[in-house]
Amino acid sequence: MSGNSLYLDGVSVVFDGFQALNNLSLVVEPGELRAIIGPNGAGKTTMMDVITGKTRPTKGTVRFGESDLTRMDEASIAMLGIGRKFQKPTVFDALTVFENLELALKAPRGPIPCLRWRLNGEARTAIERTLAEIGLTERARDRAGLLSHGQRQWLEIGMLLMQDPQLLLVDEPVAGMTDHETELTATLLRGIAGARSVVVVEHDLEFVRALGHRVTVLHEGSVLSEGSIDHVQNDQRVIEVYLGR
Amino acid sequence: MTRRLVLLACVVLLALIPILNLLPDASPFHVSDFIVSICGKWICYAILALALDLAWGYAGILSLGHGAFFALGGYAIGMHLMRLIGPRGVYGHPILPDFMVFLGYTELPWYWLGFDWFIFAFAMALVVPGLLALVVGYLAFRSRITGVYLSIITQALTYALMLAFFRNDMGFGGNNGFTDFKELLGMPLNTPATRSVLFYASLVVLVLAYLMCAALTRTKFGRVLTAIRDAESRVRFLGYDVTQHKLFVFVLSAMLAGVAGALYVPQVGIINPGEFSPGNSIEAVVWVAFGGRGTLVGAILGAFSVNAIKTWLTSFAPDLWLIVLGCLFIAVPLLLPRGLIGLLRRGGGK
Amino acid sequence: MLRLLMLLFLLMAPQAHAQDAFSELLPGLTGGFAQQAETVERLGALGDPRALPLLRALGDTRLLRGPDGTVIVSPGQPPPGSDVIRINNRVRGALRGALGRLQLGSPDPEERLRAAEAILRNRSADDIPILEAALGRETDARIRDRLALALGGARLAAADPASKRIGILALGRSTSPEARALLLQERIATPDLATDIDTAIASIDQRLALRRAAETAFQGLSLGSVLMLAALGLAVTFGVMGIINMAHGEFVMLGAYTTFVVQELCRDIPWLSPWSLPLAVPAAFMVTALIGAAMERGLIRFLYGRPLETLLLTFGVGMVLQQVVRLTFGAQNREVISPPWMQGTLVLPGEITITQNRAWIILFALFVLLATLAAIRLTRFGLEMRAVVQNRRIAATMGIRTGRVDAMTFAFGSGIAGLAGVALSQIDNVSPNLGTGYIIDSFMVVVFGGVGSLMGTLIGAFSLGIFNKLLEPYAGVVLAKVAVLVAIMIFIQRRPKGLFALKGRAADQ
Amino acid sequence: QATPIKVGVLHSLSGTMAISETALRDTVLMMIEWQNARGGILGRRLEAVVVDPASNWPLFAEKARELLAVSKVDVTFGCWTSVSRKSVLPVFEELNGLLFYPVQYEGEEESKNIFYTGAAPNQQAIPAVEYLMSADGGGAKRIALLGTDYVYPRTTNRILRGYLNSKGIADADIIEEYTPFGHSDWQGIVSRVKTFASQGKKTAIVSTINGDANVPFYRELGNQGIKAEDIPCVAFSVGEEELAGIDTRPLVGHLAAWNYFMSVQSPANTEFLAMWRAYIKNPRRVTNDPMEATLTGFKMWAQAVAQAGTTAVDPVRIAMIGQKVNSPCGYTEEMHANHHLSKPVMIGEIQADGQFNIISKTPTAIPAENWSPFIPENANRRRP
Amino acid sequence: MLDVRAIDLSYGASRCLRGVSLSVEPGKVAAVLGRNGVGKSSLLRSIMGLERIGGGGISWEGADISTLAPSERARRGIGYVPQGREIFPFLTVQENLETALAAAPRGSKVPGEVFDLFPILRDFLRRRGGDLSGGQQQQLAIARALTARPRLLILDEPTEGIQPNVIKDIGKVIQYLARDRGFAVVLVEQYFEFARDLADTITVMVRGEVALAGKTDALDEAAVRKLLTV
Ligand SMILES: Nc1ncnc2c1ncn2[C@@H]1O[C@H](COP(=O)(O)OP(=O)(O)OP(=O)(O)O)[C@@H](O)[C@H]1O
Ligand SMILES: Nc1ncnc2c1ncn2[C@@H]1O[C@H](COP(=O)(O)OP(=O)(O)OP(=O)(O)O)[C@@H](O)[C@H]1O
Ligand SMILES: [Mg+2]
Ligand SMILES: [Mg+2]
Repeated sequence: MSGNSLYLDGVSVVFDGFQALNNLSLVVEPGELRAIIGPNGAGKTTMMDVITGKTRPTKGTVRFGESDLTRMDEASIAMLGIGRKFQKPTVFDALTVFENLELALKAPRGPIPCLRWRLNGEARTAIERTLAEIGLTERARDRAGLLSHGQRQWLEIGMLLMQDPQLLLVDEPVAGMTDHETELTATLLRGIAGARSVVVVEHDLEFVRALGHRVTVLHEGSVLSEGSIDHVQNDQRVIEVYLGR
Repeated sequence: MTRRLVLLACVVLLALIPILNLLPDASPFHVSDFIVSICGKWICYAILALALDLAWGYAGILSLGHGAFFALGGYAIGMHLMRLIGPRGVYGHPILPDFMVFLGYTELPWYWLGFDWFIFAFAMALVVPGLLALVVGYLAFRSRITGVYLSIITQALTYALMLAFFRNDMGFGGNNGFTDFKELLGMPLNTPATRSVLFYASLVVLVLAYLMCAALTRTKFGRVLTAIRDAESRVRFLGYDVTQHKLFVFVLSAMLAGVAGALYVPQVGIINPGEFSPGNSIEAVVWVAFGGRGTLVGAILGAFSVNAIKTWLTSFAPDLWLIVLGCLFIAVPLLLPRGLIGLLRRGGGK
Repeated sequence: MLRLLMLLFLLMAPQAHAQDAFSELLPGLTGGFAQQAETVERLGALGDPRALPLLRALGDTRLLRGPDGTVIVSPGQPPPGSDVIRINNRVRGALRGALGRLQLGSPDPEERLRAAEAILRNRSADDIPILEAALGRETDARIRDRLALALGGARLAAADPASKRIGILALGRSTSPEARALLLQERIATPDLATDIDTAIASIDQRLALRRAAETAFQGLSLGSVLMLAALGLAVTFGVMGIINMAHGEFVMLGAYTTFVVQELCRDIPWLSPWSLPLAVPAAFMVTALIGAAMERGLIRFLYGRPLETLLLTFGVGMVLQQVVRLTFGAQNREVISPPWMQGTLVLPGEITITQNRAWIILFALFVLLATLAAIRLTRFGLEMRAVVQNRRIAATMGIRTGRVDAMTFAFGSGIAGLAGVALSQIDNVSPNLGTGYIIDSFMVVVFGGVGSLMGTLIGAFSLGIFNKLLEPYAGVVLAKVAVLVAIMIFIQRRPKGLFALKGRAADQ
Repeated sequence: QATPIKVGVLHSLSGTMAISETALRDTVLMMIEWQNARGGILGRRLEAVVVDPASNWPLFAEKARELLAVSKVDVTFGCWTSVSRKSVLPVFEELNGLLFYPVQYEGEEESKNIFYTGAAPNQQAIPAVEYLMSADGGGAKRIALLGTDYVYPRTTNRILRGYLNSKGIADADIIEEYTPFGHSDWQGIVSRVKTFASQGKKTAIVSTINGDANVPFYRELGNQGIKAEDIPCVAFSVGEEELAGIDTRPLVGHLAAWNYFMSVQSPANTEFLAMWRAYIKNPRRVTNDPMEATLTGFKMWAQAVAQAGTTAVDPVRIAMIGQKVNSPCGYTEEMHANHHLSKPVMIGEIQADGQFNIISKTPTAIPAENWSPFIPENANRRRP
Repeated sequence: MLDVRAIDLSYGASRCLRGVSLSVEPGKVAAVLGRNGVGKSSLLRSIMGLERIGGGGISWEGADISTLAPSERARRGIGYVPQGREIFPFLTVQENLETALAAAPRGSKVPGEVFDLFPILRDFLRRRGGDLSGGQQQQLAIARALTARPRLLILDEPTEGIQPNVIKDIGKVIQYLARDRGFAVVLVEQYFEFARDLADTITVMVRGEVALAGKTDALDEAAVRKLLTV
């Protein structure tokens, strides 16, 4: 497995005096599936913002393989093979579900290639496969703006899959899904990992358990605890700030 | 489908106008010179509307300065037409246009060189607006200026150009601009035959522009534009370079506007800094909104209908036309949520 | 009848005072302009107190030539058969000097001040004794300054160099361009004194430079305050509510017309008419606010969430309003008179002169800004207004009556536009096009300052105003404006969301 | 029943120029009514065709074409700005129409299809400056030329500069300042003029400021205390209409040069005023120079049609030359072969009541020099 | 008591709710369950007045409210926590809470108990709502609804994105509000255990219709779970 690792080293982010990330260091190996949990406001989403170039860190280094992510813009980072699902689902309302996926599909991204792009059979099957996977086959021709909250979540996941990235950053994928769907999602992510790296943020511990990999607990912008789910669940500090008694 | 048919019918009807003009005056199907000349003018407006709709309706770039590109295209051709006057000017100077003789220029400013060739002037009608759009667009899109901020920047652009062109010291004839044109490509300008030629040229450009825009919006590029319009930052996270995409349409749209201006000037016989006035650009936006934003047919329809109503009302009710037209502008968004095109849709839809 | 009784006939038949020098001069007043001017000068030099009312009447076009060639002072309408004696600028100049001489002893300090100034302008060496006497009597410091200056001027006009030198020194202490002009004239006339004059001029120039800098700053502030007033209403309707209100300029225009109407209503009520402008302030606010509320309830509310259609609609409303006003009031300019306390200039220490109307407008603009800020930041209404704008549906589920809030917000913004109209009626045309000239600048200011930030509007307006005025002397009016526009465009590159941008996560979306 | 004679009216009724042009529309309508009350011309009634070119120059050309090609008008009265005239000129020449242009302008033009009934520069600007430099006018030695940046001020000022130089006034004693249309902030310029005036020589302002910009300009002049006896300002575009929007008390003594003032005492003017007030139903409405020029033009055209016995353009055009009208300005104006009128020049002082007091006028009407001798290039001009 | 009787709702041509009924008494919690897109949020929005219903009726405390504007419903004591947080992004936390005082008498303050429940908000009072993290925003949305002291509380997936110990607290609060304060509560939830533990009645929706409804104890859990997975 060639792949790139993700390094975060000593990353801090300060918003008008508020320390959202505090000297955070984290390594995600190629092919690893990493779950990240932590209290609300621990900095999980901010961490993803830093990796994807939405937020510039106040200090510290962020690297993906050889590339220094702090010097790149969002689009180039995405082109490196880092895809993201947002906590608040954002899809293109005016486009159909199918078109949303088509846009996400891995292909050259410049204006001219886009002008020349033709939907060939291969691409069509890929999209249709994903549609089936996210359960939106029936809604393929509907505008995405009409979807319910949960359906939008699924569409976001679908778009992430279409990008076929090396590193997937998934922010709260199962919020608003039924228990059954949660299980499906866990299976899906487990299947993806190995070939690609996956970082999942979730509050649903059942889901995290189902992923069955290493868990990192963030608190106040830095790592509080790291290990298997059982290890973490029995960590007094984690119980204190996160799980409750 | 219906929309396509309506469009085709309109094009055919338009194409007939200069032919009907040839019929004898007495014939019931005769249309007057006047109709030919204003329809020719409206076609140019329609091209401008189309250009604007491409940027605004599809990519969400609400330019309040598209009139500037239109006017620059017009000035480029205007300079050519001025050069063609030659020694027929009032002061009989072999090279300098009248206003320069008059303001005491001794030689042609360097930026006037080359405009004696039609090809060069026409190329400039494309290049100058395109280049300006490239520079302004690059700076703006790179720093992620969006929404009203972008609108105001473009408005400032056209306003600044207007003030600059009003200055007599700029070498573009100041407030009076260019008039008194004599000929174009060897044809004397003020004849019905030339008018018909210009009319057809404009119509062909309109049809081509429509086909190009329609094709463009149907590609994936078009869908990326729509996506940018709705959630620009999300598009970035998918790996698209938003700046490039926006720049591409913006420049294309500016060049289209430039062509429209280039076709317009020989038909109306005057170009002056008034064309840069922000009001004109806003009016173009109004055509698009009136016809229906985000549908190319709507933009064309809007340009034609607003101008037709305006032409009719300024003669029919010179005192009240502003009120009537104003009320129309009020009524359309209230009653037809998608603009005039909404009517067609409703009628032909399902 | 009453008028005839009141008519104060000052019949001055020449034969009655045949030997009198004063009476001998009188016929000269009915001659040609050159003769008039000469007569006036001689009357002034004569120092006869009877000349004072006569000359005043001449200046106010109340002096009549009776049917028999006599001269009559009339307080009102000229009686039939007599003509008003007309004068021209040359006579006016002479008149000012003569009146100055006659009024130097007046009990009214304002009159004495004017007299001192008048003498400076029409100086002659003959005035030295009366000026010295007046200076000796005078206690008021301001008038003493002026008298000293006038005396300096008079000495400069004297023949002997020693006296001239004293004059030069006196003038050199002033900050007045008139003094400088006198010195320059003198420099040409008597080259011997060039060095003295040059030092005096240099010293004046130093103070003048300071004064000019202060005046430029004032002009910038003034332009800024006008921009801000015009933009404030838009900062509410556009900045806060997000409605692209193309009719904003027309609301400003309506405010100006309300001022005109209030003035016309008050015209025939003498005790009220000086107060018509202050009365117009609430009236204009009410009128435009009501129209704004009607427009919001009747039209705009159907279009929330469709900003572009709102643009079309408000554009239409603007057209209608403009033409309705044109048809009702006519296309011509309407005359709005400035109350006396807004006319003329105010002289600050260092001879810095600022025009009164503009000084008032600066104060008024700041007052309107503070009131707006208070309304938005401190009141319940302000909170509900911002909530409704950010999320109309959810605001409703909080129990906020969104319709009412919308109407009130729009009315509020429109009302402020009306207030701007009151101010603009004092410096610009009251015509149907009044608003069109300001709409672009207003949008520019709001955007430059940062949409949604009133502080941004304030800072934006003032910095644009001052920047513009600083450039103007070098670049000329047009290029200065172009430069300001280009500067805005470049600035927005650096700060894509204006001076006072909304920051943070929410703003990225 | 004979077909009516159609009279086109091409004045902006909306937009920036409406302020000035609506009154001219009303004047033409009034004249048509007046003529019809006299039984029309050649036994035919007159009928107005009014259009609104909305202060938009290309629209002027479109409307001109519409008047000529669709409405088939016999004559058109219209335009105010030079650019609007330049915009319609090719249309009138192409379709061989007849346009009466009633506003003072910069000259340098002559078209067989246009009759210019306003003043050329030698009928307004030069006599005015002559007056300023005379002893009566204050003997000005320094001149500030303030204008709106368009052709009329540029040309007029060029001519004036040539004239002033010929009178021994050096370029150092002349400043020119140009502002955009509708300029409203005059603080800087007025105070610069004050500085310019403090250099020791008698200074005067020559204003070619156009339209809307005048009100703020005069307000600033008044507020900064510039008195006519110190720095007189003579204007070429400010008439009674413009003054109606200003409190003129602080401006008494400033000047304007025209070929007609409302305060002219002449029987023709008395008749004009009475007719106007009755027509407009407002005793306070004023008249001004372009209205007088419209009236004179209209009467001349009516006489020419009657003389030619037809409304056809070519015969009327020939009949026009040499027509004389006893104009409200108190003089007889005559149409010359250069399509311009001979006109008297009057200087008026602003009065407290917003009227002008005429303080100087030429003894006779002066013929127009539409090609100014002060512009050297006119020497190589192509003769039409 | 809230009584929803057989309401219909369509978005354009597509029907989203068909004859859905629901009732809650004061002191009781009614849970509405269902897969994505079955119309749960649409039902809540209809109760709140954000959608105009096509048929049926809604009454609250004996009065028919089906035609009232949302703000009037809020003034009658209905509090709403929308799905997807929907806080006011440019208002501070404090101001966000104060918006809910629109119907309260002048000078009312945000009740202190809100901060006891969500202590984090007290630290962030001056921070803009939009800057908060997802979970913090969700907490703010619930706190805001409570600030208005409603008598009927409508919660659309309130636990979404919230950390486990706070979820437990929210559960307790809902219980407290219903049992001790006599609130009526309508709860839409995907987190089955959470809903089951709180609810007195459960309504399961499938494709815009009520598929199963009844008292929590009386329902067959397996059947419910089955409806949620198919
Ligand atoms: N732009 C900003 N301005 C100020 N504070 C911010 C900004 N962005 C984030 N924060 C703060 O940083 C902290 C971390 O936020 P983040 O969204 O990363 O939390 P999170 O771990 O994703 O929480 P959750 O589980 O609730 O989603 C929060 O306290 C938040 O209020
Ligand atoms: N504004 C709308 N216009 C058209 N269709 C809509 C609209 N809102 C929702 N829908 C459709 O109505 C159906 C029900 O939506 P709703 O949001 O009520 O579902 P839900 O049960 O809340 O789902 P979730 O669990 O995902 O939140 C969905 O299929 C959705 O696509
Ligand atoms: Mg988060
Ligand atoms: Mg939902």
